Amino acid sequence: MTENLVNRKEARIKYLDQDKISRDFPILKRKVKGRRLVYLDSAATSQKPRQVIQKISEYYERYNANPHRGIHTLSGESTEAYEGARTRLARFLNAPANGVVFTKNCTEAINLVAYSWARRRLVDGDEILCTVMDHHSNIVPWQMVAADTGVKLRYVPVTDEGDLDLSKLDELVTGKTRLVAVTGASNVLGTITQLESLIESARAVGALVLVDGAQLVPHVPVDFKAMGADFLAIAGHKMLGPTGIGALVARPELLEEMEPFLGGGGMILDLTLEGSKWIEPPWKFEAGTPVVAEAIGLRAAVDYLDEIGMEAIRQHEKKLVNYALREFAKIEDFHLYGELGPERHTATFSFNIGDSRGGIIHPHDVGTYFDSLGLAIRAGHHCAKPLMRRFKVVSMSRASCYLYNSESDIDKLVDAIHKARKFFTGV
Amino acid sequence: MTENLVNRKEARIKYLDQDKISRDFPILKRKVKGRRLVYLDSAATSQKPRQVIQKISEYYERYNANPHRGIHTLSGESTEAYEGARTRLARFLNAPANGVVFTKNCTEAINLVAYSWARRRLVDGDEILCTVMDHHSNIVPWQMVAADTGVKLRYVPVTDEGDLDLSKLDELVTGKTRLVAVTGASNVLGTITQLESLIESARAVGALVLVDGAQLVPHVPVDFKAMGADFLAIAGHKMLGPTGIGALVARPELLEEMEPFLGGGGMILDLTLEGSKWIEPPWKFEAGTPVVAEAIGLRAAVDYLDEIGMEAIRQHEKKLVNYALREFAKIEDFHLYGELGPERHTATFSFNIGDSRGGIIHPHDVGTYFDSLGLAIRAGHHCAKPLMRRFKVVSMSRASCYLYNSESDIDKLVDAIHKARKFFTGV
Amino acid sequence: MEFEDLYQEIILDHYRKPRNICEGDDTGHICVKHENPLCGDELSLHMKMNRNDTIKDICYRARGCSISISSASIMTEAVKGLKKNEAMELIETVRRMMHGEVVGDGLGDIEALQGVAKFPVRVKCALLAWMALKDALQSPYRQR
Amino acid sequence: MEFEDLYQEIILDHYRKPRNICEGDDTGHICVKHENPLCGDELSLHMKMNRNDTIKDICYRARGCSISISSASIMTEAVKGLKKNEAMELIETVRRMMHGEVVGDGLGDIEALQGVAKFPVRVKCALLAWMALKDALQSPYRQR
Ligand SMILES: Cc1ncc(COP(=O)(O)O)c(C=O)c1O
Ligand SMILES: Cc1ncc(COP(=O)(O)O)c(C=O)c1O
Repeated sequence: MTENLVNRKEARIKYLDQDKISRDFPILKRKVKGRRLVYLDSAATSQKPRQVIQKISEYYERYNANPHRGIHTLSGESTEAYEGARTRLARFLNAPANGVVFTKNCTEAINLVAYSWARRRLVDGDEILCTVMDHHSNIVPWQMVAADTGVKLRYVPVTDEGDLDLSKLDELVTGKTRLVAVTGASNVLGTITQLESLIESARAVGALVLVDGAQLVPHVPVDFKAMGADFLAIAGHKMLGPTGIGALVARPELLEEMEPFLGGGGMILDLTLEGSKWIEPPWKFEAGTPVVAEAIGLRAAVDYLDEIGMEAIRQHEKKLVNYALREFAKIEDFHLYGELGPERHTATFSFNIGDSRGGIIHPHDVGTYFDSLGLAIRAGHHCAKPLMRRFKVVSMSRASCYLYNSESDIDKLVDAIHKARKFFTGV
Repeated sequence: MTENLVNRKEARIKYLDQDKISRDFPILKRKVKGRRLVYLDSAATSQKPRQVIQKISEYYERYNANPHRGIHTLSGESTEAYEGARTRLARFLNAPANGVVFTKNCTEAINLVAYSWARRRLVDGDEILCTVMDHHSNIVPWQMVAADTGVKLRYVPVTDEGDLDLSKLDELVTGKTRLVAVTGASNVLGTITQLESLIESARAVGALVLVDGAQLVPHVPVDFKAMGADFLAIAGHKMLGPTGIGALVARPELLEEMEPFLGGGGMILDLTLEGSKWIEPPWKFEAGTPVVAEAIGLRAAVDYLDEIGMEAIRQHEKKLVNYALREFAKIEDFHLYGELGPERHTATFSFNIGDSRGGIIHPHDVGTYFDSLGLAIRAGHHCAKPLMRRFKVVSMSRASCYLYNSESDIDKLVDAIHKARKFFTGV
Repeated sequence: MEFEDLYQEIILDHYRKPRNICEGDDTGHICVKHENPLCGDELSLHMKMNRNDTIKDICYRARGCSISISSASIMTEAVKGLKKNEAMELIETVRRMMHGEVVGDGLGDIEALQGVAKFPVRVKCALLAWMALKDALQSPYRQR
Repeated sequence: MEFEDLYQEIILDHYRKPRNICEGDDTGHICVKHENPLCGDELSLHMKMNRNDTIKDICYRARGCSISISSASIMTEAVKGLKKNEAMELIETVRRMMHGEVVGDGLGDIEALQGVAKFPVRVKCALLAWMALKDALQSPYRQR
């Protein structure tokens, strides 16, 4: 109750200017099936403010050029903008700029570690610890490493409440553990994981830690140095940036020791017919023409997020979580997965709607029906099959919010849930 | 002479509408150092017509969404646009759509083959044949494979004229050869390579062929099926498309047999804690959120190229080559590398300017000086160090043209060459 | 993509009151199980054939969306009593209908599946039961 | 980035008529070679020290751009006769100048290098000779 009072107070000071924000996102004016779009699929990819879209056009219209070592004006400008984006992202995350490698998405960032570090360092008998809550992108790369090297994968289980079950962490993190690969926030449950405990355990046995930040960094203020992880993978397109951009953030010493991943132009110090010497990181890991417009777009996204303030965004999402949990609780025969409350929850909600015969309305039906009302949600396994099995379902419906969503969007969601049940079950 | 007459005639029929084209590229209105930009760095990356820039903005403003299996309207539209881009590119290259894998650049496409095919199939004793003319992006991946597997690399030498020296091809392509990795056109010399002979030799010994099409596909009509290669790697950003896009084009049967490269969401048929099953290619190779806006931009680029016609573009470039070679021949103490004439030459020219003391004016000086005149050229080793060594230089100046360049740009180039010499040598 | 084309009243009716759900255990001689791991649809089909190659009995158990369930319900109703070759023809007609190649006229409830063709992601759901039937008909145990 | 700031008359003069190019073969006691594989600049520096730690003779051979060559020419002229610690200080001043941290006033021809600071890609060229000198001064053979 006190907490609620405090929240209310902060509301007046910190809460977002929703009108201004929705004006910034051109797509939110879009009509779908004759209704104003209600976009509840930001966990898949976020929408982009015009500030981001404009910077991309501006790049192509004014100074597009390959940044690598060009000495003409355009190339100088594009190099500056590209490297400026790196520095800016590093500042946003309080990470060293030479620890930021741009990739095409979060998945590539994780695979980079799997190929350049894990495959080169780990041997039969070593262990990697994943979690049952993780996205396929933070499981498959390790399964592939395991298949190639004999490394064993173990998984942190998930509790009924949708939390990582750390009760047996001592048995899971042992002298054999070389890497803990864990998501910072679940793309399904919205759960914000117990990174502190996990990183501490890993440290105690000398294991490295990779945090999948795809769902964390867009929603929660993150300080890479304070966090103490070795690697942080992020998805630029989920934090208002364009498609085609992600990043691996790493301790520079680690990058220094790692072999390159993709080989090619731009990462060569010297090359003879016999072999090559690499330039220093992060460029060692950016072979080929870089994702220039994408990095510039991401920089504009970071500027936008920072102007609003990650704390304010977090506050806003807590408010949405509070409101949604309260409203969901009123719905009968409704299964929400993950119930840790606003402090441990991003504004991402996965659920199933009972069909009043003991079954559920298939999420694909829910998704299509919601679409007819203008609501964009996602339905399926959300690239988290182990988590689906954990909750004994094949799929879930997911509504995921971001800074441009408001309580009235939650109202529309709740209304749609009722309507969907009526439509499909007839009652 | 007859050739020239014919060219003249064709000029009236086929040559490009240069005025319209330059109006289509907003950046060409840009002033650099007070002068209208003359962009001669298209081999590094091409400029983009407004048709491409607009399609990208439109995507973000109207239907941005993660395409993977979404069932809401936006996701449906973005899936359609993304897959439509694949089909369109396939049609442009006369390749099967399920043989087109989108990547972030050409380098990633080549590395995909190095990781998913070469590393899994080749063993100590096998050989890969590269060429001395190739870009680092088509050498380093194979050097890395060689270092890991014991495979031996061999290189086709280059003649003084800048051609691949196929005189000893019998000795280079043997029963041990498993892959021939060769560029379709040199990013330095402009040489269009003898793909037909190379592919024939490779076929004869059962070796696969990877063509690096980064400099071929933007300039020469390419028919993947007729060409007979197994893999074709391309760089979308060098053919009017945005940054952050390339593609691997492959025979689908080959993709079918290959292990995936990047592991993660979007390429999973089923996943348990023990392992995974992959979906079919090309999606098996596109883990994570795809490069959606980039593919859509590339599609607009392909539409643009096709509307003008690749034959007409080729014709235009031949005209530029003819003109440039004639003008270059008049310059004293001027070293042009690669002299095969318009039929075997894209409009890319690498050269050094003598300093009248037996040395050369360093390309970095040339580049900076040209920039002061508004000319954007590239200077350095052009990610082709073996080729630099072959010509006993450390670096070259390179002017590379595309459909938006005209004979008057060549005039400006020639003028700048004279001025640069005067400026640096004082004579 | 018109929502109403997809969820026609007939579809919803079959979904809410599915016909020919298997009861008991050993429900047929031919048994085929199909699944679509992408969306979690799962269907097992049980079928008995007459000596003269007609479908005597057919029932199914399914987990899935309204489209896959109603399609199974509609399918089982439509094919009971058909000869093998008639059923195979019908399967092909439905398949082509789903891909927008033909219009299914005079097919009774099957016509209601027509709207699915406009929703490419849902075509697999609609075809699940029909592909299972195809498998069952081609099964070597068919004559038992 | 102003072109004229980079290519000042003094720079061009040193480039066109470089001073202190080594002649003959064994040209010094201390010999250091530096290169920048990215742009192909290459410089070997030959130096003799007096017993009292002053630079007695210095010359170089170089392949490179106008900036690296003129910088080498300017450097050798400037440091001949300097004590080791004076030379080290000067190197540091030039390094900071190149990074825009100080303005080099009263440094004679060295001032002309100032403009390079605005061309980040060329800073390495300008510093090549100075970094080679630093190495040479710190070389263990210095007292011979
Ligand atoms: C011949 C050649 N191959 C490969 C590449 C690499 O392409 P990308 O920069 O798209 O990776 C380039 C361009 O830089 C090239 O010119
Ligand atoms: C938790 C999590 N990890 C990883 C990913 C993969 O990110 P990307 O699609 O950028 O590769 C996603 C998003 O799809 C995600 O939600």
